[in-house]
Amino acid sequence: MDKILEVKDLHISFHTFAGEVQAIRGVNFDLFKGETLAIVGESGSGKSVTTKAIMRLLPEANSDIKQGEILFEGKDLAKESNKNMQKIRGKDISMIFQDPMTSLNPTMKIGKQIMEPIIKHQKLSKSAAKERAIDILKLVGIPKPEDRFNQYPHQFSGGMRQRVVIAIALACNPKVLIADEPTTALDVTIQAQILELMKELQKKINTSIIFITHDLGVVANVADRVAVMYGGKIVETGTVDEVFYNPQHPYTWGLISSMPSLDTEEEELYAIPGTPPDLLHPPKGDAFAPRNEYAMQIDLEEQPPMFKVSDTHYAATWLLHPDAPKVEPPLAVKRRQRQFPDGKGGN
Amino acid sequence: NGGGDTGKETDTGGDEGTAEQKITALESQAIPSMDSVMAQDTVSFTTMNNVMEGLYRLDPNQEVVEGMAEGEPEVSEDGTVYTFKLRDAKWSNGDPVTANDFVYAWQRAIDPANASPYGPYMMDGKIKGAAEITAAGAEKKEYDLNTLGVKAIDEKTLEVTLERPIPYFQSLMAFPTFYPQNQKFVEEQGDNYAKTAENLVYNGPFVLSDWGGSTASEWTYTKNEDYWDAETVKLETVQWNVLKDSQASANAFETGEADVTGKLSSDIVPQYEGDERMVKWLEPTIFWLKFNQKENEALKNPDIRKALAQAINKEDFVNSVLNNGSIIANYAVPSEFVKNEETGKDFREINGNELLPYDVDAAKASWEKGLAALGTDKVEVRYLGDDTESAKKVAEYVKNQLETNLPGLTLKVESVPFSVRLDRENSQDYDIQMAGWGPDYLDPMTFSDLWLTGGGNNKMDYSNEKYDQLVKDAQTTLAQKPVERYEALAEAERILLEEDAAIAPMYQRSSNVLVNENVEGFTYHLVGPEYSYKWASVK
Amino acid sequence: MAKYLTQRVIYMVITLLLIATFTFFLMKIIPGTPFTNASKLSETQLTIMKDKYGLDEPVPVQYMNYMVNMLKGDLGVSFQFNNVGVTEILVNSIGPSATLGFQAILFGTIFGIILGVISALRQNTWVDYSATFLAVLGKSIPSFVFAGLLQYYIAVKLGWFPVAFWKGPEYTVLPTIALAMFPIATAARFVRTEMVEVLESDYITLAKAKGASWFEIAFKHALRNALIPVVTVLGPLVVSLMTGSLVIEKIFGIPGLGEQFVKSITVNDYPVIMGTTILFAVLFVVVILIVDLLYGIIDPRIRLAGGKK
Amino acid sequence: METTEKLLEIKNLKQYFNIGKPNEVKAVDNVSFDIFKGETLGLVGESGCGKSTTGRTIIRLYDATDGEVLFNGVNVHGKKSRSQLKEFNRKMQMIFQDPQASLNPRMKVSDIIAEGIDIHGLAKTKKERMDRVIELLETVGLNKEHANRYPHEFSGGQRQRIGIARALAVEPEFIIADEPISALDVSIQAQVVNLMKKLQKEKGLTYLFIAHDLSMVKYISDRIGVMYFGKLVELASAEELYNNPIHPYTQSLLSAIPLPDPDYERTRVRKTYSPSQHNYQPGDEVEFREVKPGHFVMCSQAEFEKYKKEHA
Amino acid sequence: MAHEKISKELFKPAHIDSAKSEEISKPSLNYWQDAWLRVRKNKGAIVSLIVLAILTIMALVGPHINGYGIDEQNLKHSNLPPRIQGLENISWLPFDGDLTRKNGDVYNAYEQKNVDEYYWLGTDSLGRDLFTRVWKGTQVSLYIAVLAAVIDMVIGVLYGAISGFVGGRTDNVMQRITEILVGIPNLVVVILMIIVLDPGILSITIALTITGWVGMARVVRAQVMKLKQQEYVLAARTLGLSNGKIIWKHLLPNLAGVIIINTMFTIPSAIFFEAFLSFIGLGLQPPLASLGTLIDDGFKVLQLYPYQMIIPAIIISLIMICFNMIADGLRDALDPKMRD
Ligand SMILES: Nc1ncnc2c1ncn2[C@@H]1O[C@H](COP(=O)(O)OP(=O)(O)OP(=O)(O)O)[C@@H](O)[C@H]1O
Ligand SMILES: Nc1ncnc2c1ncn2[C@@H]1O[C@H](COP(=O)(O)OP(=O)(O)OP(=O)(O)O)[C@@H](O)[C@H]1O
Ligand SMILES: [Mg+2]
Ligand SMILES: [Mg+2]
Repeated sequence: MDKILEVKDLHISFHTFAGEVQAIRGVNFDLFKGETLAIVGESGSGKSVTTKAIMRLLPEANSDIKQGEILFEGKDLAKESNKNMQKIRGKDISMIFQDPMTSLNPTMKIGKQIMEPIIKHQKLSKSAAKERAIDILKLVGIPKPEDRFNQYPHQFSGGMRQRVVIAIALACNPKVLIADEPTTALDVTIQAQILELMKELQKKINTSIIFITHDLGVVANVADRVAVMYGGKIVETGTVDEVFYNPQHPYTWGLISSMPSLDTEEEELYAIPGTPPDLLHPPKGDAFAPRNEYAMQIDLEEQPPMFKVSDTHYAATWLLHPDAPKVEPPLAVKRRQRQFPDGKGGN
Repeated sequence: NGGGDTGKETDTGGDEGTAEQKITALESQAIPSMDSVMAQDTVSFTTMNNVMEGLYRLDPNQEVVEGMAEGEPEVSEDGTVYTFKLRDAKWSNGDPVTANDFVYAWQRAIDPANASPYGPYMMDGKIKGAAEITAAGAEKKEYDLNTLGVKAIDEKTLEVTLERPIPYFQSLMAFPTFYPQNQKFVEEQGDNYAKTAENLVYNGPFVLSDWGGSTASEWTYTKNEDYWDAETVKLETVQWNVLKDSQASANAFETGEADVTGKLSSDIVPQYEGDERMVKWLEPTIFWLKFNQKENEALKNPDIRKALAQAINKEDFVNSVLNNGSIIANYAVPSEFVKNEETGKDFREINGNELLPYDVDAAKASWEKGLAALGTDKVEVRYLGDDTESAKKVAEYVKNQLETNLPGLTLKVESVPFSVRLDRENSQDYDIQMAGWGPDYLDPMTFSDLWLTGGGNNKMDYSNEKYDQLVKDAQTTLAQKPVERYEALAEAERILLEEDAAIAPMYQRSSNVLVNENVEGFTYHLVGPEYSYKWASVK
Repeated sequence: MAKYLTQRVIYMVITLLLIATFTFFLMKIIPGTPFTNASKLSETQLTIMKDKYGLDEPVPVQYMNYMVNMLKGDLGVSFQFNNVGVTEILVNSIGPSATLGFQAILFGTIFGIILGVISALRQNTWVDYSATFLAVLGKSIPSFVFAGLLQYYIAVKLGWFPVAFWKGPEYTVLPTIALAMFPIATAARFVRTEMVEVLESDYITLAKAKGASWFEIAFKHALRNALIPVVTVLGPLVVSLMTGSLVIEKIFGIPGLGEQFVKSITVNDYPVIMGTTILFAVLFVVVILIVDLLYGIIDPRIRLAGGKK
Repeated sequence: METTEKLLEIKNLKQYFNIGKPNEVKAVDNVSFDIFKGETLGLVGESGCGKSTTGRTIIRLYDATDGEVLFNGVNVHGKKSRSQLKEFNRKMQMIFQDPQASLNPRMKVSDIIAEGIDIHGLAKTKKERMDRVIELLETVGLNKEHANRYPHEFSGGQRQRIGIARALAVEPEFIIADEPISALDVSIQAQVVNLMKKLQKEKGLTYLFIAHDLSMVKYISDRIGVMYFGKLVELASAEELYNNPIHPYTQSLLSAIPLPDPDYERTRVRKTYSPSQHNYQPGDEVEFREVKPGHFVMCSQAEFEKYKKEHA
Repeated sequence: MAHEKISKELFKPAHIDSAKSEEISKPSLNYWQDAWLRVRKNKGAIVSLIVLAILTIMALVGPHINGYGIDEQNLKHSNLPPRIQGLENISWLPFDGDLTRKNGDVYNAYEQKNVDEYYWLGTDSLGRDLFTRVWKGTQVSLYIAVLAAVIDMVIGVLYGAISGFVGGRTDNVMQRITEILVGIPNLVVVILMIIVLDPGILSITIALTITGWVGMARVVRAQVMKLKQQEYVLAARTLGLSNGKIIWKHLLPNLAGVIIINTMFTIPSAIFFEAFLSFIGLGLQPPLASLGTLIDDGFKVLQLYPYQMIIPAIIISLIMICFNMIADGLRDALDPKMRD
């Protein structure tokens, strides 16, 4: 598979009242053509910052890409000029945001909002752009798109608005689509529709998707591969089956086992204790260590490197070090554990 | 300083004949009314003075000269019946000016149905029958306008009967309330009369044009070719604009947007100190402190009043606080105002300028005496003044002076809007008031009759029989004896100030106007209308 | 919409009646006399004059008369101007005031908005600070000082514009600038605050993600949303500017409503005070209505809700 | 835990907003159900279906438009004296959705928790009050160092636990939890859920648990009610509801939930629901009927018959 | 990857105290401390605060520094320009007592009038020391402004809080009342108040406030309507807290931010309006001076004695700018939206 996007050793900081927030502290990942990469992790772990960095949408005033490369088709987006970024945004890479209620301009007609990137990037005439916009509205399943074209966002329901946002994102057949929690604000039934729609569209135009969520159910539904983030780093990546059925990182364990499945019967859920790290003063060692019941001395001293589990599966935990003692994952994880002899997904 | 001719001979190198006879002038407010019968303010009177004419008018030397009347009137033996001969003059619509036009206008002015503010004020007690008509109107009784002492003997002869002999009657006839009105035209226009320049007819040196009505901020005088004395009139047009702010007026003058400004406020005057373009004259307007003797125990005491009157340094006051050419006043009848018609001497020469002058020692002595009589060592009085900035400054000065020089005195300053001050004066709700008085006709009486017991303008419960008697004599028995009459009035003034200190005169105001060097014959007046452009021209 | 409008109009009328009533009685307790020559009038003459203007009636009767006449469209006759209807005075003086106010609002808001947008875009840079400083300065120098300085330096010293009067377009320049200082400052401050907020919203990020340039973002996406609260402040400001600034009118010799009004208050010209107040109030409620309708134009969400506040 | 003692009876509860105006909302429309002592009743349904309103009406934050709420046999909405009201306020408490918005940012944690203690005079001395606060903090897994801090210094999960401590301070019998975990991170949700379960066991609490995360609801609830547009459409025990959903809306809801299991997800088929599929005729009496013992469904007579047959 | 360097020792389990994981490392800050920290970061606000403090101190002590009384008149010394000992010989500083005539001549007013005294900021037309008067004026202006702000605060907050909290019909009526109040031209009401009441500081203040509180009431009302729906208020109600206590304990503290910010904006507009009243002649009773009356006096003689206006104008502008900057800083610091 071809890599379309490579993020290498990305470090990003914010300068705030309180000091420097080291939001991203060395993130590496690749995105292949046509695949869906899900990024999970708890709030504040740096998911949005990573993706906004790719789009170069971080606030210029106080953010700082300190180090690293974002290679898109060979170009390093981290160093691209603003003008060039304007040409890439919306055309090669586009984005869907979490809240459909706020991500459309309330004072602009839906049609105009969709036509904007079309006119801008595909240099179509107004009428051609309109045709295209209506086509896309049809594509994302908006009934009577001709009438809807001239309406304002408030005249749409939440689910429909999110479809419009998707329509905007897809307007120029982007090579990469970044979806930052696109369904978190929606009801389950509508979420299901949107997820189906996205999968369907992905098949049609063969884009690569980075899908951010903290709902593991959604990950299981959409992802080909998964990256788990914690404290500004990716702590585990692998195919969806590898991560769900053979997780290696204690944080992933905690994440998976703290969610009851429909047949969970235990009296008590597995709970990760404590609170997320303070990125103003990131710990010296593993950021997860203070909450990790399997933590070792070394976790407090040194950050773990990425250990390879299989060709597609890596995890950053000292537990994978040959010297580390063997530990039992929580029951809920053990119950779903499967073996992936050669790192290939599936069962 | 009597004349108004200030056009100094400056060499402009311009050719006499070619200068455009046009000037622009500033006025401080719009013209409230052009109906001579209803008007009550200076701007209206001034405008009328230039576009209309009564029996007589005032000339640059403040002398009464012929207007619609031709020659001197015939006066009856007892001085109460005047017969005027009218000249051949025309209204601007071609109608002749007739004696009936006067009768008509005067009757309108006194008619209670019109409620003219100036009509009764000018006529009651002077023109026969006027007061009776006013009284009947107030009581809602029937009245007959024909009982007013004015009659058209024929087309060109007007007979006026007075209540009593009035020595200054001729100058009174220059006042716009006594102007004629073209009956036919007025009745034709009905409610629209005097609404705009088009709803008026003129018989003066100019005709009014481009005047859109009471709120208009600009208007023009255009030379009236049908005026009987048109050849004296040099100016073709006088263009007027309203500009209230003094500094702005000076600015407009500097840029040549105005040739003549309105009267400058005293803040601006020092800027033009020594500048020849500033025309300065003494107005016959005196400002004084009125002491209300109705309720305040302290102010009922003449010693206290004397102390108050003498404790203010007027010299410093006019030089530094006002700083606009005003002079100190130690008198109750202005200087440079009237001359005795027989002797030609200024009224002021009788009493001079030393009645109740600034004298701290005398003031302190009177103060002690007064306080002793009152049996107290602390006196608090209220001071009522206008709420304009300059009035407030005056108040500050007066307060400072009095409190510094008269120990134990507290002056509580109350600055109120003009209309409130008038109202409080009417209801006598004040202790000390800073007020001014300007004359409406050229005679000391306009000042002397203010202080008669129960007089309409007394409003401070001042009463002195001797004073009353002297003024009454001047109005009646001495009416036709100018010298004795002046003496009586002067004696009254002395009593008023030296004996009673009923008021404390402060200063006589000076007027300052900027006039472009190339304007000649700029004419101001001391009573009634302020300016005449009949004799003005551009050099 | 029609129903909404009629409802609003009924509300407006009630408000106006209440304002008229309120002012009428307020006015009656103003001390002072309406007769400018009161000191020269004798008792008998005062009686005649009061009778003529209906001031001898009991106040409730005067009130009833006034209201009845007002509803008939008759605002009475001025005291200070002889035989001139209040309506006529208002009609004559509203023109210059309104023209001036309109120009000032137009110039002020446009300039203020530009200033606000620029400082929001360049937030916390020297551009922003200087714009803020300018705006605050505009609010802190009393307008009479500003007007006086303009007149002296621009008109007298430089001679670029006439000193005063109201005779043509060039006469309106200086007073417009003087009058516009306040709207400039107000608009700039508000637009900046709102823009900063709007620029942080999701749809702006989305617009950026679409590849929009900063110009498109500022003027096509952000400004309109930032204007909604600005309209609220500017609405009443429009009224106060249109109805004349007494200070500016005085200094530049403009025959407007402001001067007229203050004069009528100081000389107790009751009919003119009443008439002007009513005119102000009418303008006010109309502008509020317009502002509400404007909301609808700027913000389609409100349009559909039928003008709900 | 299986008692049948009714703690709460909700009878024909109605809560309408903006009555008589064009924007009238029937947020809760004729809802009846019971809550038994010691159980957890889950309430699910899509956004805006009236779950919160139901909870808030029960606890008297809104005055019911119509209907009754009997708490221990006494009508909550009846006229009450001050002391009765206070008594009621002690017995019924609420935990809110937004841990940020439910704590007054200007108050110290100790004062927030002690508010109920102060109102009801549960502590005689300052020390007793403080001891009680510390005890409560420890109950919810925090410690006494936290007492003097301000809400904004805490993470979401900690704040939610402070909210629970506040509710517990007055020793209530019944707690309404309005989406107590929706605003929390996945990894932290379990903390709160575990705590709630623990407290229920220790103190014999009864919960009304409102949520839209169905797997969590199933985990914590004994019985579950499903709401749709202000109406309760199905009510059954948790197991029963998940295994045998009867109302088509419930079926659609269940089929839409993604589970953290890629294999399951690959096979899940979603069902859709639209109210028109019932094809109700005018005159059909659509009521809440007991299809199986303890399993109620909103249906017409015809549907009732059908369901009964299918699920016999 | 080679890890041989890592000693085995390090792979021993570290005992993580789960209680410790709940620890908060940041020092405890309450709302105001936190706000203060934020304000402190705002240089503009801090500088303004210092300037304002200096101005306030000067307003209090300034009138007594050089021994002239505020109403001490000496007409012989009228209209003297500023002259300061020591600085008078520095030619580019305007403290040498020189004045320029309209025709451009420069002369020394002190020499001309034979005055030996030094008037630091010059004298006015009554020969009163401007240094003393300017600070007295500052004092009076600040006093008026603060008084106006306080009245505004009390009425506005009360009105808004009641209207917003009670809601429903009461709110509707109260809103209509404010609409009418706003509809009556400010000037009418103000002039009326000043005329009806005894002229003086208090009546000016009352006049200033009479319609000024409407803005505050609106803001407070909106905020209360929002706050009363907040879950912590609902929580307090479920605990049985009475309405009065809810307002006192929960609403007011949370309104503090908007109230303070609004007040900060009220103060400069009160100063401004007082200056305007002075211009139309409705200002203070003499001999009291405010910055407004001083500017107005000075404005009239601007062309002859520019210092008489420029000095108070600078001070009024400073006050305005300071208050505005502080208000902005506070808004940034107190606005909950800006918090993390
Ligand atoms: N503009 C900013 N200024 C300062 N800090 C920021 C900014 N944006 C993000 N951060 C910090 O960066 C860190 C990562 O934030 P990010 O938004 O990427 O989290 P996330 O994983 O997307 O979380 P969520 O699931 O809540 O969306 C957080 O600690 C956040 O406080
Ligand atoms: N105070 C109120 N005034 C008017 N309408 C209201 C009010 N509170 C709630 N509603 C309306 O009542 C309906 C039910 O709202 P409710 O908050 O109970 O829904 P919910 O099921 O809790 O939704 P969510 O999952 O979003 O919390 C909604 O349509 C809502 O708009
Ligand atoms: Mg995010
Ligand atoms: Mg809810």
